[in-house]
Amino acid sequence: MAIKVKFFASLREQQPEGLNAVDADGIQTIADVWERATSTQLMPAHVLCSVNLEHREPHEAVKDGDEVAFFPPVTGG
Amino acid sequence: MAIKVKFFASLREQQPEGLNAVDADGIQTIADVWERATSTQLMPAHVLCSVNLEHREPHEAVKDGDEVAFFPPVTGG
Amino acid sequence: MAVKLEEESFDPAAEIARFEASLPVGSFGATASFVGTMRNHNEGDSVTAMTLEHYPGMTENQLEAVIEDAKKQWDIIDALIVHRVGEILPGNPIVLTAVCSAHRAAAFDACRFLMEALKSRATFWKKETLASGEQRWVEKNTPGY
Amino acid sequence: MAVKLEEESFDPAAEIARFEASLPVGSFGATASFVGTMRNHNEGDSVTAMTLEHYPGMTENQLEAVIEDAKKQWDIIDALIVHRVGEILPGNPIVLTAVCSAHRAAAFDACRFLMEALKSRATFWKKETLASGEQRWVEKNTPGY
Repeated sequence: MAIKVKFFASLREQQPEGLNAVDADGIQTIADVWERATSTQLMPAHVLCSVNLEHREPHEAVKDGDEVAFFPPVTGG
Repeated sequence: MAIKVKFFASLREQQPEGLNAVDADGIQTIADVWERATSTQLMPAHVLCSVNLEHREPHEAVKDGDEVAFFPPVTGG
Repeated sequence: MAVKLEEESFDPAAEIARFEASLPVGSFGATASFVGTMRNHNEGDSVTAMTLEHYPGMTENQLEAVIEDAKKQWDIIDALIVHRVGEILPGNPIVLTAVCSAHRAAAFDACRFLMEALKSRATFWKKETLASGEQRWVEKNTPGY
Repeated sequence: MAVKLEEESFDPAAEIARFEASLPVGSFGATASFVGTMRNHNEGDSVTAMTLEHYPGMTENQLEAVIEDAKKQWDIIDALIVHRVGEILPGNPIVLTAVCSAHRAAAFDACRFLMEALKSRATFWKKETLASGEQRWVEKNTPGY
């Protein structure tokens, strides 16, 4: 009963190393995953997120086994 | 007292070979050069022209020693 | 259609040549391409190196989706995206987009679309190393239009 | 700035590489390029060869003027135009335009401008040889936008 969690770029550097999953109990949305993973209340507006490699919004649902990622605005190319 | 004349592409093929100048006497405009060089009255609307390597309009003036060229719409690139 | 993430420096000219060689001779009349190259300065600072981070799996999916979108919008024959990941130096290519089509309008439009779409959607992040030794994340892209 | 008329087939990739190598490493972030290639068909007919006629002297002047115009309109570092003349075959490159700039918008805009400007202003004329042996002058260009 776990949800995989990834952070990228500046967000990755701000998280403790080794965190790669959170307990799925009581988790309903991406924002809930953020709260549990970071121990902060609110997901900042500039943070982008994905579920299972697809862009998603923070209010969207997640379920056991999903891979949720958080990252800053992309700057490739 | 001569004006050099060049034809390009399909217009070149329609002219007698070896014509490369006309007498400048009485010539005032590019259209006059066309008339003398081709022995036809009117310069067709689709024919483009230049004087000394610069695009010009048929009514523009030419003088002794100029190089006048006639050509169809360009199709390079 | 091809999407490539390269961990080592790549040769855009050779990539374009390979891409064109994969299409029948005489089938295309237009090839538009764009190469983004690392500069040695940014926002007034001297930059000595850069690291390109990406999200393996998601990034490739997004680049493929970008090409699919281009194919829906324009009459193109094929498209290529190559993007570096990892450590790069000034003068190194970062990204290549290339499009072959019968006529030039579609190639120009689609090639530019690929760049804008990947810059806004594809999960890459740049971290610059300045001449002072300081490292900083690039926070936003320059406008594309 | 460089303008080249080539009587023999040229290698666009090598031309772009030479062009970029003429600029300081790390000075440019964007290279947009376009290559027009001879197709083996046009307006429903099979085409086996093409002759590119030009107006020596005038054509070079026009291509240089086109680059000057681009430099006035966009913040670009340098531009290159290479154009074939004479006999060419399907698959051969006809024209190359390339632009280097700091950021991509100027490179994209100026590269496309070079193509449209040369197609409307530069004195080149194409004559096609069809599979039937018939020869015909190409009468107009395809639209660029």
